Amino acid sequence: MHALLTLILSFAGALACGLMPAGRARQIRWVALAFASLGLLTALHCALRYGGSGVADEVDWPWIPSLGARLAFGYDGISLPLLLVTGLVAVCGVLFTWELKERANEFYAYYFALVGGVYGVFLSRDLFLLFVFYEIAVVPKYFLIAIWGGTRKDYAAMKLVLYSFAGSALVLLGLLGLYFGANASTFTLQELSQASLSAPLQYVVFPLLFVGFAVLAGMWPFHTWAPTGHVAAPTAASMLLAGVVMKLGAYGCLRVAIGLLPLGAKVWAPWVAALAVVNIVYGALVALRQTDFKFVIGYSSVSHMGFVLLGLATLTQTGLTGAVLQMFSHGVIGALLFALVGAVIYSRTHTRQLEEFHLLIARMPVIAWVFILAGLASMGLPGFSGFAAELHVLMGAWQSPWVSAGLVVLAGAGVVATFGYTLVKIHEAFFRPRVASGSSDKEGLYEPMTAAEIAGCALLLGSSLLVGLFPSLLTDKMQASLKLIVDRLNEAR
Amino acid sequence: MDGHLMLNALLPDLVVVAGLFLCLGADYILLRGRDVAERHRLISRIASWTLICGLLAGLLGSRDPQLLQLQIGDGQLVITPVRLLFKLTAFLLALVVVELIPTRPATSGHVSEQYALLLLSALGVGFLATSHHLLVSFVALELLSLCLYALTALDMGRRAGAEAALKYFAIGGLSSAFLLVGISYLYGVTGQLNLGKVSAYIHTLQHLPPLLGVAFLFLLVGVGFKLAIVPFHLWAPDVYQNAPTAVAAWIATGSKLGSTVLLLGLMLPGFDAPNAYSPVSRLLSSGLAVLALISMLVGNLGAMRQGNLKRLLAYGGVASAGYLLVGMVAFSDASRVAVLFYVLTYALASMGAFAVVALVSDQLGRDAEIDDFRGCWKSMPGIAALFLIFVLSLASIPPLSGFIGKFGLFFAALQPPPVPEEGFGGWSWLVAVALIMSVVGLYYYLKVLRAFLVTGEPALPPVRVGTNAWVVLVMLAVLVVALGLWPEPLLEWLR
Amino acid sequence: MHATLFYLFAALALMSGLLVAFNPFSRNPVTRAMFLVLAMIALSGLFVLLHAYFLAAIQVLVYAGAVMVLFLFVIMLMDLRESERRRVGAFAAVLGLAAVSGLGALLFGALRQAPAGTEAAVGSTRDLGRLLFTQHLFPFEIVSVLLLVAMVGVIMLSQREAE
Amino acid sequence: MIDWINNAIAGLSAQEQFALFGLLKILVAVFAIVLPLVAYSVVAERRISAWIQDRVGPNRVGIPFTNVRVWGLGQPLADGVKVLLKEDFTPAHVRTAYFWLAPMVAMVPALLTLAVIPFGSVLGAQPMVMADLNVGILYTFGITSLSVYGIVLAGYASNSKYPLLGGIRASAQMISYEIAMGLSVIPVFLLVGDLNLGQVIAYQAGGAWLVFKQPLAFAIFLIAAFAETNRLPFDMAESESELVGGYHTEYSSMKFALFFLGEYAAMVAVSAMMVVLFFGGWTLPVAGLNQPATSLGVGVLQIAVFLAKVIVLMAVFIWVRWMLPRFRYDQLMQLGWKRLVPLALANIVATAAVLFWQSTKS
Repeated sequence: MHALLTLILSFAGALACGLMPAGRARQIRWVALAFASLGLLTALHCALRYGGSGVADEVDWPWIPSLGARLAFGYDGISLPLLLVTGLVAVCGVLFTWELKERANEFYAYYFALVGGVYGVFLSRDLFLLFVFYEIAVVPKYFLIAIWGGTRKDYAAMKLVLYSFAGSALVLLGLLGLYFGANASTFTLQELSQASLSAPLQYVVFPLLFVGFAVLAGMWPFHTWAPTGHVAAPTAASMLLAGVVMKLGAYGCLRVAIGLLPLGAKVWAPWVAALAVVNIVYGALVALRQTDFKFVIGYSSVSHMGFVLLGLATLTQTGLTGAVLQMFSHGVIGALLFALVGAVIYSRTHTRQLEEFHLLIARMPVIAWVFILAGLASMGLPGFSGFAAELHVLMGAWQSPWVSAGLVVLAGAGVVATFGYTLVKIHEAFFRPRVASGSSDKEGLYEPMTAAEIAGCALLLGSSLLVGLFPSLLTDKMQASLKLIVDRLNEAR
Repeated sequence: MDGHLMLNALLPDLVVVAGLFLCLGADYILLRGRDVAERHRLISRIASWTLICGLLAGLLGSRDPQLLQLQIGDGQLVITPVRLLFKLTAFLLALVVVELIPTRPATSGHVSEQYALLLLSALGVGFLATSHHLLVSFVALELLSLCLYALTALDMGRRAGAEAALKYFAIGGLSSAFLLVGISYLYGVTGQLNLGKVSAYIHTLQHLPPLLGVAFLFLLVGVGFKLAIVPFHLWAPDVYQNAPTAVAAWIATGSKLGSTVLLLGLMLPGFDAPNAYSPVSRLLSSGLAVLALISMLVGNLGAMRQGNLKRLLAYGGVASAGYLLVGMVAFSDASRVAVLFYVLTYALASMGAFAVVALVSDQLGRDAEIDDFRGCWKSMPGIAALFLIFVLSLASIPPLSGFIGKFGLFFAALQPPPVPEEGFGGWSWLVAVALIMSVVGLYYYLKVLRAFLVTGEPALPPVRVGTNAWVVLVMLAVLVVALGLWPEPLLEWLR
Repeated sequence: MHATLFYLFAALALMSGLLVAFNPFSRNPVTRAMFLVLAMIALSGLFVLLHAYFLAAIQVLVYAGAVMVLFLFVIMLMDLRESERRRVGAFAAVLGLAAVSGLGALLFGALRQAPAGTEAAVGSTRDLGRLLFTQHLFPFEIVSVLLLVAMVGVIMLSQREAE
Repeated sequence: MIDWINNAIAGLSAQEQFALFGLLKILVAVFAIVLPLVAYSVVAERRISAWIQDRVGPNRVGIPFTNVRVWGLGQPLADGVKVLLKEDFTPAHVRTAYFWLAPMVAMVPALLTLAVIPFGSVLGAQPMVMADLNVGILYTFGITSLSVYGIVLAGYASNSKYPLLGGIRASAQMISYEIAMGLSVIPVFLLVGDLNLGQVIAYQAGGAWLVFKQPLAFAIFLIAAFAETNRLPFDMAESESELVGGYHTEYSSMKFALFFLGEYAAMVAVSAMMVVLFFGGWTLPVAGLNQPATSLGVGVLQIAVFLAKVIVLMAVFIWVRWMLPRFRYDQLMQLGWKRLVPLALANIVATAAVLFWQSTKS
């Protein structure tokens, strides 16, 4: 199956769901599930077929010659894990919003528009096209949050969109700089990567592109949209946000900023590393102080994205491998955590305030254990994907000449902090009697997980385990593609 | 002057003239004393068929290569593919406006006059688009403006409408005077009325006479008023708000198309410069850059504070004029194409947005605040979806045509100048400001969309939208989307 | 003689023009209109000095004789009282003065450096007509359409509640 | 004596000659011809009206300080003395500046119009026209169009209701009929091919008078002329029975006289124009009077012919005034806009078509 199918399926899904009558929520969700699963299957098929090097399923049609834009699609080892995680999260997002009734047709229209945009970014081999998809992914988020969201949804939605858009404005400026600097009249990655870019240009353009993309990756100090956005978003949207949209930024940083501007990357890498470590530590510490369960997960996302950024800043093969792996890993785990907190637990307790939870371990044992597993995965317990990823990142950072040892130590401290807040919050949520009074929450057992929830959890947790146990499944595929980038980095003077 | 050829070339316009007499005649003779709604029905039918016939005549003419490369009377009537396209687009937009004119007027018993003035102003835009001659351009601009003044005051029952019309008229008259003085100075310096010859003459000058600078200053002021460029924009919000919405739509689109062509013509000495840094183009581009900067700032920041949808769109229009100038400052072929493309796509999307506002708020009987549109997703899902497309295009979100248009502008502005030592990015600071302002733009456009698509219970009962209106709305939406997905044919045509 | 007349008419035109806009002695709309008439007549004198007799006559006939009479007609019909002395904010005043004086200085400088005009050809009515109907036929026809706009517009705006 | 004058004239430069004769023509035309004409047309009016109404009219005033009555021809003098000696009363509520300005503005345009009227062929070497403009007719129209200011300003300055109504009526009426008047003469110039009034006369001298070639144009012009001079049946601005005295209600003494004289001067001017445009000017198709004069005597005779024609037309004006009732205001507007203007336009088109047809035939 051709990789473009993911894209086409998503937009077709958006159209199909959008045109269905609003009242038929049942039919709509099955249609949505069908489209999402087909997308996942396509992505899986691509993954199985991928030979391990080069660009697969490449197509290249002329589009707007006067702007140098082409319809160039294709995927390599870097996009592959991200395609997979997008497919996974898209399916699970549908599963975890199984009960959605209100304006279901519109919901899935926006949802699939977002998913399609994400697929598009990962598949684009042309920067203009990439940017187009990048922006396509911006707007649906607004509506997803503003219509179906929760806490301070207007504020959060607007903030998120404006941050994203401001980031993409920077990206656009950077792209134009790249285009005119390369003087090759093209936006295709292929040709731009062969163009010679002067060092001063790279020094200027790199921060534009990197910061522009990193806004979406939740880089400190531009991360503030992330917690509020994640918290306000409806479950499926926050899963997508945490699972894949943040990866869009990181992917852009890697693919465009680092991949095309090696000299710029080398100059700015120490700064990026510093910010990344701030992300890790700051995110973890703030998560520790949160009382709203969803905010905890939100800040943990910020912290985890710090590892991605740190991996990127290493500019070494190991570190970049770790970064991509972490993108996958956090995509899966972050989505699972948001799903559990936002949908599974919230739909039963109707609160997300930790002090109102009352001995949940006894009252929803299965869910609690699933969450504990997910939490362990999140803090990087060996056997889960997070472990492999963070290990790679830290190893890469240690080897990297651009990341100082002190920062690596700090990042290590951040790992400890992650352990800390995860355990503390698990305790607060599940093993602690109610602290705040006044909650009218009933005593006794909650309903068990529904089939859809079980399927979703199984999918996400399973894939995390699978990659955790056999990281080479993914790492092997990405080595060749990453090596290209690393080689360019090493060659660039 | 070859009369026969000229008649052939003017066939679309003659069709429209005939049609407008038909409108007036039918109303005055056949329909005397009939019910207003019935008159509206028939006259609007005549008007739209007139425009369709005009469009067809234009399309037929475009098959004749002789008519597609025509220059009559020292640039008085120049037909090129691009100019023809603009003229026909104007007719098309007028066709949309015909469908938007409310058929149950609250106050005015005048029916055919509205359609006649609309047709006449469409003629004005058409002449403006096909003129390369200062005199004809001025007369055509007046033709257009006078119609707009009168149309603005259509709703005589409303004080605010009359006030806006008066304001528009006064400021517009002043701007015409500026334009005319500018034209006469330009003529005084160069002795030419043909814009191409004016430009050629300017390039033969060893040093620029100061009078030329004054002339361009006046011309910029004059056209600036028409395009609502800051600081000449003050009429726009009031007029957009208080004119009947259909008229506001026409002011925002048709007038803009024509004025842009005129501005491009006036800026020809910049475009014709042997290299982009001849003294005259330096003069012009720095002037344009300043205007672009303040237009973007005032337009976008002003729009943020508006509660009235039409005012917001007016400020958005001011901002878009700013973007337009950003694209123009580079004075390259790319920027010409970009400006033309942008203004076309802006006109389409803007017309769409206004059309929706017109159809929905028509029944409101007062100024529509943004909040009045809340819950449209529920009462009128189709309309709301179309509105989403139009507004996102205005906010330049890909893959809609507005994005390609704006990207083209920035692309043109950043193109490195031919003189290498000027360094990277001719106007990167301007583009940077424009990008920041685009973020602001998204903010207020989202605010509008929020009312339409996000919030609660409908404030308005569903509006019955006629088949014709649906057809034109969907046509606009398809154009907006298609030009975003596949802009190349149009770009090629504009080149 | 020629130059004297020119300066005479020019000064008259300018003075009357100024008095239309800022008359320190009277805020009476009729006075303003009358000074505008005077300005028109002075302009017509300038046209005569340029040998543009046709324009001169038309200037008087159309502007002084018709347009301004309509102005007066409207002023009298609507019984416009003397307009209130407008309050002009300091900011606006400074800005306006700066703009006007800047523009004035610019114009003055530019015009001083402009080359002297050549003696114009005698503008006979015959030549003018010929030009209008050959070389400028197209704008002329557009103007005829423009007049149609005026007619339709006036009908629409003046006749309220036609039914 | 004549030789001496000729020599003195020959000693002057062309410019000086122009100035001298220009001044002379103005003085003679205005003070020796127009003003007496105006003065006696007043008498004529009174006498004719009396005759029409079967009265006697003013017939007593003769040569002052004598008992000689010359059919009342001393009347204008007595009237003049009367208005000069009357108290010049300026009501308290008027706008003084305009109150003074209006009578002058009323009088002057009528006199100015005469500048381009060729009232004779030549006397000696001097053409009998003060300013031989090539846009003569436009000049007259331009000046005529200014005459409305006198009435409008009078109405405004009086600051009371009847004058105001008169002023408003006058402005609308005069503008409306100016259009009909202007349109009506276009066929004349289509035929003549020139705007110069001398050429118009020359054209008529070569063929029939234009009143026969363009009767419709003449009819429209005549009707419009009544309206332009505010004469019955179109004296809306004055209409004693409705508006007391219209625009001059508040005026007295010499200022009133100026309006009065202005009206008659306008009549003279418009009659003169009609004579030039439609009645061959100073020509008569008999006794060689069609050609420019070769001797002083013929020259003077031609001037007399011109004056005679003017006087006849003046008589028509006076006659009509006492024969027809006043139009209602809306009828006036109807007639102007819906009858005369379309007729005049049709006349233009028809004339142009005929001329075109003739040009293609030859």
